[in-house]
Amino acid sequence: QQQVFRVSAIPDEAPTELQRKFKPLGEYLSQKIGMKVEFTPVTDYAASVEGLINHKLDMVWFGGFTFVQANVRSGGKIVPLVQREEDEKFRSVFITTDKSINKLEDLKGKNFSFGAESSTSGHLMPRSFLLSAKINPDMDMKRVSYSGAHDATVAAVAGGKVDAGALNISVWEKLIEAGKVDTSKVRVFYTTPPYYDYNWSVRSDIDPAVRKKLTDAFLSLNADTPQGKEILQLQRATRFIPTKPENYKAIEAAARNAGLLK
Amino acid sequence: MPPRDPAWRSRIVGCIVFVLVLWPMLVQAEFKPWILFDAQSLQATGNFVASFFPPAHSAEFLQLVAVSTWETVAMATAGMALAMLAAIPMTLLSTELLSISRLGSGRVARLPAWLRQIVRWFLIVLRSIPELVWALLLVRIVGLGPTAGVIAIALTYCGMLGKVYADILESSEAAASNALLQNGSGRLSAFLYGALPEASSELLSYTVYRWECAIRGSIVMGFVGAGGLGQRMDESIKMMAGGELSTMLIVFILLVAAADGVSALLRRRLD
Amino acid sequence: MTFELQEISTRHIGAAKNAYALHSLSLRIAQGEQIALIGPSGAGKTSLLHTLACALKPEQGSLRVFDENPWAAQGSARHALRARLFLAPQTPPLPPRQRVVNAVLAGRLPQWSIWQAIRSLIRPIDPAAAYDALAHFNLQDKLYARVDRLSGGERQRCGMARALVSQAEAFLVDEPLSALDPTLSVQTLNVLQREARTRNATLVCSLHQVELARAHFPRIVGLRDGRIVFDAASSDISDAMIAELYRNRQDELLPASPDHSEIAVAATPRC
Amino acid sequence: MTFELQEISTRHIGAAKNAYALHSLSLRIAQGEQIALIGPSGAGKTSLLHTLACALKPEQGSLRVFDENPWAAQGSARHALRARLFLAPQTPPLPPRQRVVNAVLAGRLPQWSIWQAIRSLIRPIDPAAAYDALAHFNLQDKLYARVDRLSGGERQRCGMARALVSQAEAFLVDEPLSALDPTLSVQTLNVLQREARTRNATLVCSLHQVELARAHFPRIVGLRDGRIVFDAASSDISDAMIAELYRNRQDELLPASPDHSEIAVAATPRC
Amino acid sequence: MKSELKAERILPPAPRMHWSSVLLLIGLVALVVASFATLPLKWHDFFTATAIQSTREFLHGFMPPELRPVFLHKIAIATFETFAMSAIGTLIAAVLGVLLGLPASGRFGLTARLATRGVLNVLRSIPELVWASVLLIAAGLGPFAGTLALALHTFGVLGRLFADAFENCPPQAASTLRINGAHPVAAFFYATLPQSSPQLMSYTLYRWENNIRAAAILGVVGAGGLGQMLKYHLSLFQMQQAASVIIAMILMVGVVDGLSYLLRRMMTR
Ligand SMILES: Nc1ncnc2c1ncn2[C@@H]1O[C@H](COP(=O)(O)OP(=O)(O)OP(=O)(O)O)[C@@H](O)[C@H]1O
Ligand SMILES: Nc1ncnc2c1ncn2[C@@H]1O[C@H](COP(=O)(O)OP(=O)(O)OP(=O)(O)O)[C@@H](O)[C@H]1O
Ligand SMILES: [Mg+2]
Ligand SMILES: [Mg+2]
Repeated sequence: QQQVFRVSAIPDEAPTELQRKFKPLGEYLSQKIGMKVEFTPVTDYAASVEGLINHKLDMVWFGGFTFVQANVRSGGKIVPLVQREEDEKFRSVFITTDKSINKLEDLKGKNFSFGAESSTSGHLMPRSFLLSAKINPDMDMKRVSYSGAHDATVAAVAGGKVDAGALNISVWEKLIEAGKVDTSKVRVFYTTPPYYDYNWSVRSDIDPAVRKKLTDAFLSLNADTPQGKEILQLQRATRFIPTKPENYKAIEAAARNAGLLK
Repeated sequence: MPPRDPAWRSRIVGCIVFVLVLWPMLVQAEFKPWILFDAQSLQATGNFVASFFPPAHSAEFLQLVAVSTWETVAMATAGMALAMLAAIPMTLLSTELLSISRLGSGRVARLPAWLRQIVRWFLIVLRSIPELVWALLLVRIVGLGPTAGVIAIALTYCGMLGKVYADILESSEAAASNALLQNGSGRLSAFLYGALPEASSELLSYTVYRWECAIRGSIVMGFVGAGGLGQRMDESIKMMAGGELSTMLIVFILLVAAADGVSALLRRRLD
Repeated sequence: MTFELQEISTRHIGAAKNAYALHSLSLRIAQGEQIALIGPSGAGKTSLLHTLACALKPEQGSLRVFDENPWAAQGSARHALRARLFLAPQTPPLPPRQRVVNAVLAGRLPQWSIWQAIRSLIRPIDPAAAYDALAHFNLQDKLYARVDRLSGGERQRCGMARALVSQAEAFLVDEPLSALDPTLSVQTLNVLQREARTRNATLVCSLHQVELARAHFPRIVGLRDGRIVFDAASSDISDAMIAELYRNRQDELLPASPDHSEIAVAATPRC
Repeated sequence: MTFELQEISTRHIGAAKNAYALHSLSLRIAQGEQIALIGPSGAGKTSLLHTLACALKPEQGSLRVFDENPWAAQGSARHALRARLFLAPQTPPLPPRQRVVNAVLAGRLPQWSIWQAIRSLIRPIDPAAAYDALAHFNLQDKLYARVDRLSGGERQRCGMARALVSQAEAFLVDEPLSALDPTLSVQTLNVLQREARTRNATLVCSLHQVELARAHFPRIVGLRDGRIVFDAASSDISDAMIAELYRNRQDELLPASPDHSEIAVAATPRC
Repeated sequence: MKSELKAERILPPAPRMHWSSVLLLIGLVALVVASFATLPLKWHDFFTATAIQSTREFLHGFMPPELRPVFLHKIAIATFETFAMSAIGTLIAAVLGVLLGLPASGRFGLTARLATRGVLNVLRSIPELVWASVLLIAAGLGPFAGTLALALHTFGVLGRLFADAFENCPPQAASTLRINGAHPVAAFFYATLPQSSPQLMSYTLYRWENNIRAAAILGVVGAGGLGQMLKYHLSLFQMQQAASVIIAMILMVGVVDGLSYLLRRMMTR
């Protein structure tokens, strides 16, 4: 019987930040499942996917797209456990400093930045909505770059290195709250329709008792206890709700459609 | 009268070819140095660089940096030790300087030439497979953490050390090792008694430099969650946290200066 | 027969297509013979010694060393043959920073296993042998000195000491006296000749000191422009033959300038 | 006075505390004088020439070169002084792969500006001068050959050609004849002496060929163990003085073995 | 006679190693031991059957490489971009490196040596990525920023390697020229440079190889090329496309390696 429960997360934010966010949650989970919980931050999405599939990690905080990738790559052996209430209706925002950009069509011939290649809210969904607006980023834009993280996309747009960028709405809101972006200069010109995003996933061959304990632990978090409040606040969640693989079918379709999944 | 310089024409032709090859590359790389000096970009750069000051120095952060620094140094040292262990035999296999069949005719016999070629390509593959690929493979095998980091360094650096060691030996003065080989000593002995004393200081400089590279180039460690300064640095860049960045740069500069000092010290010991 | 050369032509690797250093040269040297090789600068003495040492592959002709054809043999057999020869190059090829004791004991390398070679680097295996060999040349005080801190003559004697330490059956020595004073020259020649005699080893020695060659060696081979001019017992060699051997090339052509011919006339060997 | 040495003691940098290469040595050399420096191996000939060339700083005593004290002068003044001297080292330290023309023209470097120096690397500035200098030594065919493809004597002559090309007022030549055959030795000495005479340059030449020294140089300095044994006109030098100068050190001590003493007895200079 | 000689022979004592050398060696060994000891390394995972199985699976994913003409065309463009960026960056760095390597090897005195070494240390202490993010602001998005980032970091690296190569070069040839009054720079061009040029060349070509790989990291600055393609396809687990990119990179490095081999052969033979 293993003694350590290994957890990681996709690096859509700075890994230190992720580690800080995870600390109280890790202590809470450890208490609930009776195992030592260890968090390893990585700087590459693919590494977290490979780790979970190959039994080197036990639970990972995936984005919608990375979950689909893991699920496909493992032959359906990855199951999503829970997600935040917000993740049911997640959105991305397109931001710019350029006065002449007001709708997606204006992006033709511009420099554009996505987040990381494997990000749902930073790449897959924005790309998917661009494609439905008849813009193929690879052909119609002057230059497409991948900043690697949502914060970095904002920095790139604010610094004028790119004309526009797309990112996760929750990071955008966090940055505004923290006053880290100058809203008079950087503005949102398009917000996508909602889609399913982040979840906590495990392998399906995990001990069912542990899986049950984990789900219960997440679901029983609430903002009334001080511990629950702290955790939920850090996770930027109102509460956790159960989720199922079917929720991500739409993302899978979008990925296949955009050619990001074979 | 002195005859005409036989090398002159080939030099002129060489220059012309060089310019002709360079031109399209300059175009492709959008080489326009003057854009560096327009006022707006200068100011923007100034702002970013200004954000480096003051360096972050909260106790918590400094502690984090200290821990990461040791992690990095330890991983780099361990990785380098393994890399050297593997690289030295490959160097000995792949240097033509130590070839016995070359003596006399200047041409290496077929079989050793093939072996040498295989080793060279093996080293090329080792060092040109990108870190990310090693990371993905190692995560599968050993999972996230320092083991993967150490192995990743060992593998890529083995490829680099093997090649550069061979190059250094190959371009050093060959008289000493040649004389030994010509008198019938084995390749290893000729290496120890002829080539090594000839090239030792150069080999040493390069090894220390590589060690310092291992400390700095820790991208791969970030990929495999091995931590260390490189990963911290990566994070700070993404966050545009100039202060943190400058603290870590200072640590790098100090480490690099220390490595330089050690290199000079060791070379002086050789003398 | 230690060496048997028939119509040997040798060309250096970097040299032009038809720039042969030796032209169809034939020579037979019996075991235990002592031969001096004389001839003007650029005559091919070094090239001949290298050919004998299997360090330069002849382009044409047949070479037999110890009654074997080294270039028809397997590489390893050829190398085993080399261990029975000892070539002392013109400029002693000693790596800087090496200590004299190691430089001398390197003569033993063909006999040592690799472990012995490594051990001897850490702690010389047989310093007494090196000491004795150096003592023959009055150099015993420099046993632990560094090679690059020796004077020119000391370095040359260090190279000779290596020859003594080796267990070769034929010594091929290239201008062993060039940096030595007259007394040491005689002493060095004596030591070499006695050593060769005790071992019944062959000694081929290129020299510029014609008088020494005539006094010490029973047989003398005169080389010029890659061809043998004479090969005779030293008693049969007349001063005219020597003068002819060293005759300035300028004499053959039209004098390039009055200066030159004047020098050429003055240039009779006086030593 | 070109050189004025008073009680000079010189020690090499790496040498032991009290291992002086020159012991309180005094010597005066007038402009235009031609002096041969003889003495056994390790006597300090090279050290003395290096001291004269301001390449080795004396530990004690006073040195004056061209009536200036180089070691009291500013670094740049000393360097200007060096440009008036030309030191040709014992083994010509020519970088391999350099072409003869560049190696020879390097004698002009003190006179050239840096740009001329670089330009000449691309296309030799004055190949005619190099050609003429080489022609004095019968080496003109090798003008564009690579230095490492020369024979030992050719390389030495290349070093001498550099001396001719330089514009020095004093030549300090260290064993210029060691790799040359008798004819070339005489020719080389003649060329050097004539050149020195035409320029009224001082010539100090260390030699092992005592007879040549006595025949060609009006003044001879005998050196032994870092001390001047004699400094006299060559007509005043007797064979006994020479024998004493080169007397084997073994004779002074108890003979280490019967062998050695036997050699020492046989070791009378014959050349 | 032989035994008599042996009896009288008094060997000089072998010189001892200086205590500081011993200390230095002990320190180095201690560092290596401490590194292995403090890291939680798990070696046993390597020697399990699953490790082999897993590796085989992983490699199998790369087969067969994507070879559609459209994709190959994309790779060709990316290859040229990487090639151009790395070549120009390395060329600039090599030229500057020789210029600064001169004072850094102590040819203009100790002060100049320390000062230039300091500058080179700082230049190379700063990784390409940090240079890229600074230059991104100055030079804007595009391969130019990447090229400059490579050039600046490589400048530091080559400057230091060159300086060390000059220092390690046998000094006699250069010192002879300087003794004869040549300017240090002239002596450098006529003695040190021809001696160390094969070494310089192989360092330069080797850094070029390195920069071909380093250009991979610079995808962030829009300096795309093969690196960005590789990251893209690996992130999306499109292993067959990634395989083609990797092969292109290996071939490129192989070509540079071969070039360095040929050039050195030309120079040393
Ligand atoms: N770089 C050095 N470091 C230490 N000692 C040295 C160095 N060079 C020479 N010596 C020592 O100084 C003494 C004089 O050496 P020097 O080279 O002047 O002799 P030399 O007369 O030129 O001899 P040779 O005829 O053999 O060239 C010798 O005992 C030698 O071992
Ligand atoms: N590595 C080489 N590459 C090309 N040519 C060479 C090489 N070495 C020597 N030669 C040429 O071959 C000829 C014979 O050279 P070798 O060294 O045998 O002469 P040598 O008799 O030893 O002369 P020395 O008395 O000057 O040492 C010379 O013309 C020389 O220029
Ligand atoms: Mg020779
Ligand atoms: Mg000397």
